[in-house]
Amino acid sequence: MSTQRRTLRFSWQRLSRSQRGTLLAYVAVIVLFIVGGIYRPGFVRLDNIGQLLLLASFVGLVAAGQTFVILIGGIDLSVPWVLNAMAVLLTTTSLGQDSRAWWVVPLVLVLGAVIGAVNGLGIVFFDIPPVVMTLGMNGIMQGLVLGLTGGFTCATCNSVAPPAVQTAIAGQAVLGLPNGLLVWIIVALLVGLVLSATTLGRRIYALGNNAVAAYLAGVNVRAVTFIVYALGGLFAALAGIALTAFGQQATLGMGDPFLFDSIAAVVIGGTSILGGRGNYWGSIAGAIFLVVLRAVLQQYSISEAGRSIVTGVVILVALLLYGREAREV
Amino acid sequence: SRPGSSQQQKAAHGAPYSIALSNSFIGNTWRVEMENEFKGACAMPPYSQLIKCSVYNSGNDVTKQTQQIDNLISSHVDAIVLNAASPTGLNGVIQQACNAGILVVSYDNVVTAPCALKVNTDQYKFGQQLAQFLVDNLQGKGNVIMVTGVAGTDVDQQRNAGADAVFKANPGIKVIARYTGMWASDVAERNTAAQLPSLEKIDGVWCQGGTDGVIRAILAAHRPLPKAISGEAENGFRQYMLQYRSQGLKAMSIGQPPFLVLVSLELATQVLQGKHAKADITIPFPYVTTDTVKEGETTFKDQSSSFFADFTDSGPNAVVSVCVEMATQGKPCPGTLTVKLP
Amino acid sequence: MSATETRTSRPIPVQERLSYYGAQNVPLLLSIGILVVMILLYLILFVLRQQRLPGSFELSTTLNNSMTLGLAALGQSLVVLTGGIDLSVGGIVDVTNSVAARLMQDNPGSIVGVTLLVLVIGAGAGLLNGLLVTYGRLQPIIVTIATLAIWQGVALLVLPQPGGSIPAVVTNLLAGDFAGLPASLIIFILLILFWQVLRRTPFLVTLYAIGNDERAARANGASVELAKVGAYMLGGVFAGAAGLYLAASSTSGDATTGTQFTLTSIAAVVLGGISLFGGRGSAVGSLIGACILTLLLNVLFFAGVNPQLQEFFQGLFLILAVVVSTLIRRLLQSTR
Amino acid sequence: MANIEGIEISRSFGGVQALRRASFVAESGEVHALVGENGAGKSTLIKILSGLLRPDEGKICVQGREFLLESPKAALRLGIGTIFQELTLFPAMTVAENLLMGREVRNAGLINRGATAATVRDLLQEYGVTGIEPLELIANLSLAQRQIVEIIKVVSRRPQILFMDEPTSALAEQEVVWLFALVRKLRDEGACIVFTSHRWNEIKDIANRITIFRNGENAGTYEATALSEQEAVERMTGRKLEMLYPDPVPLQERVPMLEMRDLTGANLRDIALTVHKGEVLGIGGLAGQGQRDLLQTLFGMHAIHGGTILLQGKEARIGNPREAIQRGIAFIPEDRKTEGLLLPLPVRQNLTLPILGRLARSGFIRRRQEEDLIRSMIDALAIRTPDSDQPVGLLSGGNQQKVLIGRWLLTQARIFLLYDITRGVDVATKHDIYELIHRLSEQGHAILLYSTDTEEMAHLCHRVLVMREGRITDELDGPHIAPEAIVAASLYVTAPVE
Ligand SMILES: Nc1ncnc2c1ncn2[C@@H]1O[C@H](COP(=O)(O)OP(=O)(O)OP(=O)(O)O)[C@@H](O)[C@H]1O
Ligand SMILES: Nc1ncnc2c1ncn2[C@@H]1O[C@H](COP(=O)(O)OP(=O)(O)OP(=O)(O)O)[C@@H](O)[C@H]1O
Ligand SMILES: [Mg+2]
Ligand SMILES: [Mg+2]
Repeated sequence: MSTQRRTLRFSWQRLSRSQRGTLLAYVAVIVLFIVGGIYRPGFVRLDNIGQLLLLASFVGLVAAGQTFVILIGGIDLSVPWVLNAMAVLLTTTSLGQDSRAWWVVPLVLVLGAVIGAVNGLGIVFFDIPPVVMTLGMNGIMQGLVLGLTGGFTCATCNSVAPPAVQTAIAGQAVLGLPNGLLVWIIVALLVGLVLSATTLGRRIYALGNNAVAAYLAGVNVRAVTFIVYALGGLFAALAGIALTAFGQQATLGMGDPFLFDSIAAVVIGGTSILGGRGNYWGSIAGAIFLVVLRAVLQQYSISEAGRSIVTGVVILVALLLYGREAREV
Repeated sequence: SRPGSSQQQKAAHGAPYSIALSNSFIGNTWRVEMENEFKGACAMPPYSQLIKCSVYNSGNDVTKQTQQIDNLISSHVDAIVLNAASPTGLNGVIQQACNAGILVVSYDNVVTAPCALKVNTDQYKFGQQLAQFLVDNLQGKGNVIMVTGVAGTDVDQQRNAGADAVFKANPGIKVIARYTGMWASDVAERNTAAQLPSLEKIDGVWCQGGTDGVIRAILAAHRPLPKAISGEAENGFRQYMLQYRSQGLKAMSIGQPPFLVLVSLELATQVLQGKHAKADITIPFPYVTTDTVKEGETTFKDQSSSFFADFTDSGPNAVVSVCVEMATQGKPCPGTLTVKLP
Repeated sequence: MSATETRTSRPIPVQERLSYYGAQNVPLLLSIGILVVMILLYLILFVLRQQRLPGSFELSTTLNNSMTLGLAALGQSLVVLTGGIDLSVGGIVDVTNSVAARLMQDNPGSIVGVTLLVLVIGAGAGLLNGLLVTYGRLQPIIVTIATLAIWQGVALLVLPQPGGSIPAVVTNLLAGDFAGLPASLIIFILLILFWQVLRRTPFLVTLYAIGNDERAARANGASVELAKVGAYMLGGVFAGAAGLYLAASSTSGDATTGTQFTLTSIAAVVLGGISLFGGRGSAVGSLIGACILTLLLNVLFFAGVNPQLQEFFQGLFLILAVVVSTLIRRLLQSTR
Repeated sequence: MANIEGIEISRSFGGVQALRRASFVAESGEVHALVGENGAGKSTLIKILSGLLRPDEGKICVQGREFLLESPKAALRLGIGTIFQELTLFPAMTVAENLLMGREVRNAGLINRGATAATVRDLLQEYGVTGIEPLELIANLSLAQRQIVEIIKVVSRRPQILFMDEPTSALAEQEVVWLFALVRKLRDEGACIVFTSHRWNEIKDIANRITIFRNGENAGTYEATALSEQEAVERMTGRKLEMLYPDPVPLQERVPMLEMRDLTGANLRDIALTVHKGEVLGIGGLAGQGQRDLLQTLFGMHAIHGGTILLQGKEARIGNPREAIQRGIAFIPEDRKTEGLLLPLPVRQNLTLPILGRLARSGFIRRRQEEDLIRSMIDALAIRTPDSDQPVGLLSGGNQQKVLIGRWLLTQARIFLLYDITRGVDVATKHDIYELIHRLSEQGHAILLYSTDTEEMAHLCHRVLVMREGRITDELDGPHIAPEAIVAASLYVTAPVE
């Protein structure tokens, strides 16, 4: 009995800080579901959970890119309009036709990655601080979308996402759960694999911990930075596709809510904003936490103002419980 | 020196008058149609001879719009037609414009500055009318969800207040959920989806904007469509009205008409010409119900669901009548444009 | 403590000091350079468009329009100097803007009282951030994302719909003229003077030290926690002042108009040559950065740029400005 | 009477017990050396006695009275000054601001920066320091110069109790002489000085008494005259160390492995040198004469402006560290914390970072193969770590250094560039490193070595090149190079006749 307790405590202590953060973020999610379920039992029905997880997947997909970027100590503020631009590109080039989807979807993903790579280019070759480069890129993409669509008045702007793409996200193939969840699970597994089992993952952590040391150990800092920001763009594009599939059409400003949410999800999940520490499993918990928290507050019919305040307070309390930095010496 | 510090109208000169449209946000279809109508009208007689038009957007950024108006003052325009980023945030610069002898006509998100002329619909009545429709069609009894707009705006407050007054007077109506849709279909859809599974039976939907998103979420969750829905003038919503009216759906769609900008343009022109008194104008809403909605007239199946189908007024007493190309592409319609000021 | 303080030393020649100062403040000098370029561009375009030179109206509106952002950026730079970031600036602006518009009456007592209240609210908001960052040991970015949400909510409670009013006296005092000079020009000058004084206090030395190396600052006997909390607080006070100025210049309040200052204040700080890693740069730069961003809008306006492409050009400008600065700095380094 | 006393002090970090009931007394008018292996707890003790760290248990007495030192500020007020092992300077601030931080010249409460700078100029002069300008940024100074600023910063407060944690580790011979003169003066004025170093000759030179720390405990205090190096090492490490420097391996044949011809680059002028198979080539000279740049250029960190590099007779272009590694070059920097290791990451990830490409198949790391390599290296170097998952930052300094060396051994490099790699390393580990260098030499690797410790260089190298202002100005050939000869050549005076 007592030995068992010791091994339990031991394993908790052996967890790294970010692993503890991740674990506690999941605990927080469960607490939220319980709180929501107390008010309305329907809240914890499978279809509701599936629905909420699907909503969380949009934040989660953006947060996948954001996780990569934050792990190397950067940040991607260009998410909102890269997402938006790619969503618009999806509808305006596919024209809602399945026959075009097979090349449009890859095109959108690749272009998203290319835009992200341009972020990386500025950061790597011109030493532009990531905050500035990506903030500027956000403006550039916004201006391009507005300008090129004439303020969304273009002839093709009314197009919807191809039905096949819509089904891929909003359809329900298994257990009445949305297909989008499957997409998210695949993404999660891939991201987890990349971060833990590949040379790229190792190099990302190395770079995030100490760029100079990583460089001296032969890590191609520029290439890794480049790839990471490209992944940021790629996942923003993927989120754009998923959101458009869910809502059928692209709209202007649809990416705006995803900037702070994606950052918050990453940090709530225990990843250090300074880089080098954390993982995507935490970000997933963070994304679910944020979405479920809002849903619970919406349940309780709290006013917009109250909801905003409570969201802020709950994030702070959760972080104070587990997200504290070690005391510096 | 400061341009014209006098209070009186500067434009004693004749045509052409320079009139600038200062719009804040361009991120939704309504604003785009509105701007297109302005551009189209400027290319149509009588405005094409009478007015030199220019269009500016600032985004939802009060300081940017302030600065734009400052620059318009520097450019000595004759009138500014204004859709403001904030009803109050521009009051300082509007006063400066008035002081410089520039006519300011504010519409849609109207400003509170006393020297600006206001052109609008009655937002309180908007909320009231939508709510009353639900009460009537649910025989005063049932569960209703309210999807509100952008918190902190005057329009949102007024519409909610109008609805609240009606629901309060009808205790049989139970508001079982109230959340924001941000006047955007995608947000309304996501928030509805997050709410839906835990809600009991929904009999009615009251929605300020993004109504098509709300319906999409309900359908996606395999829930029966509520008996009565009242919402905005999105094309998508009206398409649903067409589609489901045979199944007994009762719905009302009221729109904030994009042609408010044309009324404002006409008012500005007439005031500059000395033909109209400096007075505010309130116009009635165009609205349709499941009984009156009609393809090709008040809804268009080849337009997007976020398209605002009330871009033009209709009927014999129409305030204005424009073609769909004007709203979608900013192209002039054939003929001459007449705007009837009430 | 030591004899060194009483002894009078032979001063270091001004020229030598200037040359060091110049070399160490290249980013600030570059941002001044960008400002000059922007002013010239504006003048040229204005004259081409209007066939006249800009006058006092243009001067005063340009400065007025930079002032709210300038104050917010000043607050932001104090936090950035410690190596942190304050995303709640926009929320604090919202709250103070709403409170000022809601409460301020047209009598001297109320004007003074509400002004103080607004600054105290700013300080309180900053204090909360500061405490959470130092004693709560949380990362500044997430603390301020959360407090941003809180303050946005509070602002909506204070002023559910736009309204309220600011007495004309206050508007004239802050956004009007003084003996032919725009009040905002005088405020800018006062802010620069204030900064010069502040820069010479042990508090600011500690802030710079923290931004350079927090651990070392502690080992040097600096009161790190106190100074950091102080930076967030003073940053909050300036954000509060920005909210007040916003209310004064628009003559009333709106609980949602402040949000944009979160990101624009960061842009201004960067354009002003302050390092986001902390410990380097001058807050004068962030005032300059604010003016640059305002002038950029004017330049785009008079250049007749398609307003739909405005964001595009702003984004491009931000990136190019930083790229050019970096290239010039590299050039200077390689020739030195 | 005791000037400062720590009584039964304990302190742990997470699972690591850094100090256990350690007591320590230092008197006024003495220089008290604190010695021990890496991780013995010396720095922890000093941090506690200077208020930077709080003890878990124990008391601190100054002048016989007990004090709670809750911050470095409180310690300063008691006249305790400390030069910490990690420098506490601010890179983007000027020498003047750093030196007089908190003590600036003020007018009406406001800092007068001009006058402060002038005061600092005088102060530097007073301490006989040249070449450091008060208005220069710390970032623009060399490590040795920074150490000097740090020393003057603390000493100019005229502390009654002065702690110096490895103040000499970054200093060259002459600067150490300067420092010791200063220390003697302070001691003679009645100050109490506590000093740590891993260089026995320095301790012998300056200390009156020596306290040995071992595993966080006080293992005894001795009169300096009564303790030999052998004894000290035995008490520090628990093992006998017959000879610090193992016997060098004589160089058999001269097969060139690396050549530089008329190389000109960052701070380098017309460098011509050849390193042979199995040769240990020292790069000597005063600190900051281009030795670092030479090694870094070879490692691809700086561009070459002229001349050529030849590897095994073939011209090679080395554009960056990655290419250097591919060509079989390894570079071990002095500062393992900032340039070497990734402290929060596991030993595993630190060891295999440069060879990931080789370990992986289509991007995926072959874990079994990796684990085998890691095991073999942990065994070969006797790295003390619970397992390969342990964050490297939790290892003792010496073991950290071994991980770093192990990383480069795994790359199977043929040419090793060693830049002051025994800085701050304890005797026992130093010995291990020396043996390792000999082993590398035996196996036919070429080694370029720079060290601030001239004695070390003299003992280890087959040949020493002396650099001055970016040029090679002298060459000293073995078999037995005298440390004095290197110093003399560095100073550009003729070597004394042996
Ligand atoms: N901040 C810290 N966190 C965790 N462990 C620490 C910390 N500081 C010191 N330690 C550990 O405490 C032990 C004592 O370290 P300390 O720095 O006092 O050793 P030292 O004798 O000064 O060694 P060196 O000669 O290498 O400087 C070591 O095992 C070290 O890893
Ligand atoms: N941190 C600094 N580093 C280098 N030069 C500086 C610094 N601060 C100021 N200077 C130079 O010194 C000049 C005077 O600066 P400042 O007003 O700060 O000095 P002061 O503290 O008032 O001293 P004094 O009264 O002797 O002029 C400046 O014009 C500048 O060239
Ligand atoms: Mg130590
Ligand atoms: Mg002076």
